[in-house]
Amino acid sequence: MYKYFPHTESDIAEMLERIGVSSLDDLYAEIPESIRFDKDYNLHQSMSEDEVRSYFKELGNLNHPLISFAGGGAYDHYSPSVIAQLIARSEYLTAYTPYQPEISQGTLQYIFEFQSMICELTGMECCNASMYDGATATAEAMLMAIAHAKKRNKVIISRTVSERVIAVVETYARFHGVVLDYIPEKEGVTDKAAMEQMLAADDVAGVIVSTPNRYGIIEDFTGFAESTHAHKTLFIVNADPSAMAVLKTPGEWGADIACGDGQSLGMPLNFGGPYVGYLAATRDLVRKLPGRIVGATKDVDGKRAFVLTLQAREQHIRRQKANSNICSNQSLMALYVTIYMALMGKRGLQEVNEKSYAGAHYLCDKLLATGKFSLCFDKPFLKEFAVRTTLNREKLLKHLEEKGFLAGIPVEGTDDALLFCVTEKRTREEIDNLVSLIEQEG
Amino acid sequence: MYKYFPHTESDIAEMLERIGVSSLDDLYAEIPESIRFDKDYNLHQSMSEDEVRSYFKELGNLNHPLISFAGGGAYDHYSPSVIAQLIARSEYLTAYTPYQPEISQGTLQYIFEFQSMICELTGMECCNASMYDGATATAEAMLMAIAHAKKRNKVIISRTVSERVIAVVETYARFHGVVLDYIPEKEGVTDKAAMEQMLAADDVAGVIVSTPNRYGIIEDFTGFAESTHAHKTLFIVNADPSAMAVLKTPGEWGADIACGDGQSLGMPLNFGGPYVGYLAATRDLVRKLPGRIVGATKDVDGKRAFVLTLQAREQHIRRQKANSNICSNQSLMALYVTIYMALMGKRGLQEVNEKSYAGAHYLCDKLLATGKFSLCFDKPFLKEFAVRTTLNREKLLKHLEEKGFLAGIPVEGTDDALLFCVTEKRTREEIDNLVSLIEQEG
Amino acid sequence: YYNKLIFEISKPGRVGYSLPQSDFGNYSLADLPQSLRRTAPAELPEVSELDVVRHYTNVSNKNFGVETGFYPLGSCTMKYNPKINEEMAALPAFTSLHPRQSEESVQGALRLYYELAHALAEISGLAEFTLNPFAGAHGELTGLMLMRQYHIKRGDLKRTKVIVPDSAHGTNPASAAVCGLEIVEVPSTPEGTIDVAKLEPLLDDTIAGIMMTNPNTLGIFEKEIPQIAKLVHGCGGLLYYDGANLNPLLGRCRPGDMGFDIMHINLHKTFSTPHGGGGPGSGPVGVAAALVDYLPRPRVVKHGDRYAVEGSADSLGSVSGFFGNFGVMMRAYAYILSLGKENLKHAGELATLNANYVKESLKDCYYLPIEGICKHEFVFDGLLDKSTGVTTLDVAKRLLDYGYHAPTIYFPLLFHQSIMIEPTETESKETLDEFIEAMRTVAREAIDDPEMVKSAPHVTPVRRLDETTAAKNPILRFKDLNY
Amino acid sequence: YYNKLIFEISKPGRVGYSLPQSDFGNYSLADLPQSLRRTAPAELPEVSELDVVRHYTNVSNKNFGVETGFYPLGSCTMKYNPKINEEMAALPAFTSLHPRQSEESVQGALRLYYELAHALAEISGLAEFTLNPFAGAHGELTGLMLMRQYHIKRGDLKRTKVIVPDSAHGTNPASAAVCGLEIVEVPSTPEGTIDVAKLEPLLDDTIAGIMMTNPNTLGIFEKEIPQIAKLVHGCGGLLYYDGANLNPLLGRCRPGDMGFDIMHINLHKTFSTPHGGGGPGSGPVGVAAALVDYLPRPRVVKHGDRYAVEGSADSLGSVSGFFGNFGVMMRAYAYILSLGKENLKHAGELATLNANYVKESLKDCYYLPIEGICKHEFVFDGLLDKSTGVTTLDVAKRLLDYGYHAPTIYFPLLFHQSIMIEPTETESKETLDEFIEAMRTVAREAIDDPEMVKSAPHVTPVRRLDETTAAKNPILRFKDLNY
Repeated sequence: MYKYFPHTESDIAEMLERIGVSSLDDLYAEIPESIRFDKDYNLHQSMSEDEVRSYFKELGNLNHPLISFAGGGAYDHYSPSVIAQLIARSEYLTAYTPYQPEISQGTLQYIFEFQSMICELTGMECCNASMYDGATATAEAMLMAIAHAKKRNKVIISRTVSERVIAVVETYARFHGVVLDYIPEKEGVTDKAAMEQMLAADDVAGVIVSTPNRYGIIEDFTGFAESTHAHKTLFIVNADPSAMAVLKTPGEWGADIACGDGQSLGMPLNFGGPYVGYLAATRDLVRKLPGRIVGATKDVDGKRAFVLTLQAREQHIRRQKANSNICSNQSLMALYVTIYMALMGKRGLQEVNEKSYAGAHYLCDKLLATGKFSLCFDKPFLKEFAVRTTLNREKLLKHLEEKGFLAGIPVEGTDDALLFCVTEKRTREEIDNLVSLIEQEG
Repeated sequence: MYKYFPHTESDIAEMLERIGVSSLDDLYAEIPESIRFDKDYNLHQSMSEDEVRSYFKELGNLNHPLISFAGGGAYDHYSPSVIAQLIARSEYLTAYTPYQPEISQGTLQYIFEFQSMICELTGMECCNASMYDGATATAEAMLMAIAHAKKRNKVIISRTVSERVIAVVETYARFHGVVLDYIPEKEGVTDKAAMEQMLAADDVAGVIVSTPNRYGIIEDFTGFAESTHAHKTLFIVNADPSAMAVLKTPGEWGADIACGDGQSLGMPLNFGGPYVGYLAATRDLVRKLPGRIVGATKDVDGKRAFVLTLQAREQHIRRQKANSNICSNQSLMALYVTIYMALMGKRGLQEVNEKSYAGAHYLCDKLLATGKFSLCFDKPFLKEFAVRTTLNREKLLKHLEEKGFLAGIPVEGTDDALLFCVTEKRTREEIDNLVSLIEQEG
Repeated sequence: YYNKLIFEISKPGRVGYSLPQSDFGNYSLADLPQSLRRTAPAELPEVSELDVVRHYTNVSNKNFGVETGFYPLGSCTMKYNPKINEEMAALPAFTSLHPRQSEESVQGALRLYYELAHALAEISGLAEFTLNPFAGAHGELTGLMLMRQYHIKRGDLKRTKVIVPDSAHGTNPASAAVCGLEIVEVPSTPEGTIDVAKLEPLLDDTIAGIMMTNPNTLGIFEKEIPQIAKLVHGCGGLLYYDGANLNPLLGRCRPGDMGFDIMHINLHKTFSTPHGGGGPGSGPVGVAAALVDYLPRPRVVKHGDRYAVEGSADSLGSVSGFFGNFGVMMRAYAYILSLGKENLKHAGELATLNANYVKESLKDCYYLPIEGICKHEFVFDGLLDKSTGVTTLDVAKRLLDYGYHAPTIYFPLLFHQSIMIEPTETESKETLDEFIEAMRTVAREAIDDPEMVKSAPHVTPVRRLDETTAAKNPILRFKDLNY
Repeated sequence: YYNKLIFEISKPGRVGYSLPQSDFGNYSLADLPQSLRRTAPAELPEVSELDVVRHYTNVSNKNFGVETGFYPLGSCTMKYNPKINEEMAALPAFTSLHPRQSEESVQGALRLYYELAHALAEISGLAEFTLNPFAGAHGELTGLMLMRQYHIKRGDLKRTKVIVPDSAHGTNPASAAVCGLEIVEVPSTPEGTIDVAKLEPLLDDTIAGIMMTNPNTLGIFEKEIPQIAKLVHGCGGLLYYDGANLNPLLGRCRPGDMGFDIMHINLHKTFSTPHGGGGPGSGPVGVAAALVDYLPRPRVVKHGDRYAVEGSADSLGSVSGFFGNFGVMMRAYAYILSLGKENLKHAGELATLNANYVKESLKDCYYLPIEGICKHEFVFDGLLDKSTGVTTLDVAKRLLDYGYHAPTIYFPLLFHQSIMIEPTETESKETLDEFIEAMRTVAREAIDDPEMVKSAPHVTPVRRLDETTAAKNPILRFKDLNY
């Protein structure tokens, strides 16, 4: 028998006997013959562990890991060694959703800590147990606004939100019957006047903006909360949680909902996933939050303990009346970022941003100094910035890739702009090497 | 403060106050000034985690992992993925020696299992908790023989034992005042007649042989036990534990002591260590075994439990009267091979040997077929065999290394012989590639 | 019993990280306008590395995982999560890839995605898969979007209803609602399967399709499926297969062959990736040939021997920021390669064997409402002896004392005291026998000492919780805890 | 409480491995002569992979590690074992190297060995190190061999005695004996340090040298060390430094500067590599310039920018099959690089701070036989109140109930009720305060309820064991267990 199946031949015989059938085939007797699959799958035969290793190594050799100067929703921040080793503990890794709280306090406690830390970073009052990613979290924020507004089915989103996020929000909007409109951008940021005009009809359930935005610009949302709230519209801010250690938070901007992707909290790039979305809100929206939420309580002996709470909101209770269908989320990744936030702590996350800021501005100045680049917009940025180049962008990217660099990502909708990102992991030597390779170009 | 030190400035101040001194320097006031070290170490300054990673990567890039056709005490067997992940559990990894059995049943139990499995493999009746490696285990077996004999201080060792093992045994013998003599080899195996002659004087405490021996030959020890025991001499067999799943065991050969290296039980090559030695014996020698031994017992509630036992033998009790100074051993590596033996089990370890045997004989025949190799000795072998080559050995090795192969190791004392090893990890494709590279050579 | 929060071991000045010295000169965050910066620092913990390691080690010990013990949680397929999968998923040649690198530089990752998608297609009897959805429910949503997109692209705009059996998982109706579909429930027969006679009248040109699991949530194979497929297709609807229960059919029966047009698979169930305390999962969605063009963006395709990222014009759009939970896919593919075609089949039949063995061994103590051969799971409706006052909840809690995770309880909703048991194929007969014995013991205890059972668990890290107060006055973050 | 042995979950026919199909034709082990093959298979367990994983997970839970809680085990330096060290030691670019590959192909590994050896030399104030010894005791043995080799090579053959203080670790005399040296004990003064007056008369031309720890096993710095060095060197002997207690001196005082000629270091103490339940450790040995040629083979040397493996003609020989516990060296080097010169110093002084803090906080409850500033550790001689009948063993066992590992007990042998406490620098003041509180509670319990303390532990996985029967009738393998 195979190593994952503990059944010996005598086990099978004894078990069949108790069941009262004479073969494993008998267990499938009720399946109509017309739909039985009686062939072998057209798949490879069983590989031993070493063969699996060889095969993955072969596939891995077809990839080219690059020194990353790219962001756009996936940031190459430092990942402390501790985290991967702790989340590999099988008590975390192989547990199910904590539906039996008496033997799931481990999961429940870290989710409570996750919620607490995300609230700290975003300045919000409550938060759920995690979402799939930043894009779907933003789509769920939109659905929250719709559910909250009851009679409105329009949401407006700034064009300066990442195109990856917009793409997902659009999909959800279309199938859910939400009218999605776009607030135009003006000099790289959300056009506030245009937004106010769109709000005037009093039919908008929510406004979605982001910071830093798709160009890396730190937007100034002064007055946004006042304008939206004046029209009973929810103000939703998609925010990079890492940057929130130093930037004005959604809470401080007066947001009703904050959402975004936790990948920037030290998670490996991992070709795009698993990452972790977060969704946080003001206290009065807590019953509109989708997904799991953990609350503190006591057991019958008076011991402090944690439990899934407000479950009346959820799909397994409300079924089609639930605001969301979310069930599995990204729990283990929530643990990942929780441990990251604990390790980096109050000071470390600030330092990450300080170093990223310094590196990004250093690179930016060096690029401008080559004479081959100009800033797309002269606006404040943190670790990401968009520049136009006089060089052939695609040729440049390909050339630098061959030298081992991922030199930013093309800004969608342009043929000469690149979005660069510098995290605290990039050394001066790496930046200088990149720039001198660029200087040698064309 | 640094991440490994939890002391805040206020902590330090409060602690100094309780101690009644005013500075950390005061804690060193008694050290004479003449021997104080008041400079900085001439070492690198603190590296962050990512810098440590980069540095190790840089060092790693200076190594060239090769497809191994080498043995000689370090075998490239299959390492199941499960093991590394289980032994990383901090309850095992970061525990001390199980001196507090009430909270160390984990360590104690696996050592009991290790002892049991090694006894099974070697056919011996008792075994200790592990030794450093196979070479020091053999040296300790020699010391056991000396301690057992009381009035004899001579041990004889076959020239067919691995030169690496002999080198260590020689060192221990010289400093312990043991007279070490060599049984000559004859056609690749221990010269039994010569041994019997050496035993005749009744002054030999122990005889040391090995199987498979330094040429990979499976020696036939028929009559050895009878000869040694007739002279009240202990019969010591250094045996590859992996091979003992299929070969006649030290127990079956009538050995008093079995010893060897557990590396062949699926441990990574790891540039030579950590590996794990084992030392097993007949029941009547148990009180002569060095190092830790675990026994079964019960707690006050009658629960089965395990405990370090027969401690009266050990250095911390007997001090200079102990037979050995061993204290730390290779406990975690004993766990490694215990899990390996559990996973591979009765059938798997046989299969490992069957596949290794087939691969080794396939390679051997192909090498002979090139016309450039001849067997050093026409004797039965398992996974390792020695051949003479008409090619320039050093040039051949270097050339194959450049192609990614470790094509055996030179047999010491020859200028044309190579010891090849094939484990179950080597595929037919790898062997065929190796042979065709050799065919292209000179 | 360790019961501190990470915030409670924090102290100003401690650090748990090290970052490189930077040497970029005089750039300083302080140059950012004050109006764009947060006013007070986030009150994250300040702890040393050992503090963190010990804390999350001790916290982990309050959890129960598959490697701790038997996890017979119905409908969750808590099978063994092989270690080699974890080893493969940690390979730096994959984990260090940025999702926006050029296709050229990620050929290995794209090939893995492509090959896994095609292996799933072979296993399901469908034409093609997207691996982008993040979880089962997300797969359902994506699948229903595909269903709607299909009708929309054909101009068939009236089809806004989806039929769901009354025994369905809660996510089914919820997903339908999020997708803008109206739910029509079809009742079950006393045998627990869809009542075909009651289905027929529901079928008209407003029906987008039907969502089903097969075997259903009672573990019963819906053997009328060929007829159901004919009826639904006949009215112009599509059939959606909820793959949560795919495990027992491996090698025996394929959803595509049954007539399903769309399905999702939970990689974290059938394909052995760990549940992680509630994710990350992965919910690939497969479709019949007619729906391939509607699959979400990005799609991974193969041209000659090169892999590329595309998205068709008819695509329903994006449902994920990048390629989904790629790390989970790596694990699932390692599993499929490990088992190979021959062992995949064994997984299904042994899961079925285990479930039937437990069922037959306990039906004299627990009430089995639906007799006959089940597939991967089955449902008891509470204790056979209804006189004790001991509920399904009590039984579940008492099992915790015996070192087991509880079965799924109070689902499906068809019965009042549902106990849903799914042992999976990775459990041995000895483990099942011990569990059977524990279940029998609890049944006896329910008679002999009902109060003890009703106050269980007794030896777990915490005992029964006050869930009412938790919901009435929610305390959802550290800051809101009052002492 | 899980209490099965792996053999007890074995069943014929189960497997926990997978091996590739081989395709080498007709080669068969059966071709080996029957006389060379074992007659019956080894009765190893037959278990599935999940069986193994669950078993060793459950078994691990009966253990206590540094990541479980505070481990104030005197003379063992149970500091935090950083995770980055584990990550580095697992790098395939090192773990896949065969120890007999060409020098050319292992330059990175040799460089690491060389650089670590030189960092240790800098930290110790000695000329050069071998990293080959596998553990502390093995380092001692190697060091004493060096001592003897030195005298032998000078033709000074009478020197067969080594002086050891009465407070020394048991390994010191045992190592000396294995090395063929006779032990001469030198007594301690009432202050716990070597009695120099009593040392002098022992020194003659039969003395090979002296073995010392400094600070000694009482945690006291031997401040007469310059004079001792002068005396021993004066008589032609060498000074051996047992590095078990090096931790508190980091950055403050170097053995070489004190006059020591030879020393070993326990990488698994001062340099943070994990103890692994009793190994693998690593016991590098350093020597002054005059002894460099005697270092064991193989030696790693540097020529220009290439690293080579050599062994001098005067070498004492080999003490290991290959290069020692290389994987442990990788961890230790990662630690040294992480701390850097600045933090190494902090480690020492904070370890000293922690020890003195605990000592001063408890000396009103426990009897402190030697007052004054200690270094990394200190020794109590039992409870202050001797009237209760509660012994050091009882105190130790009671501490287990409070979630602590016990201190080292009944060592050093100078006192009857030794309790030896070494907190290490990685523990926080809060942890120490809680431990102090627990120690004080036990002292109170010894008065209030001595029977309870004497029957402790009460809440551990097992309680006190019958060690007498275990030793009288040793059961050392599964086969010998009778039921």
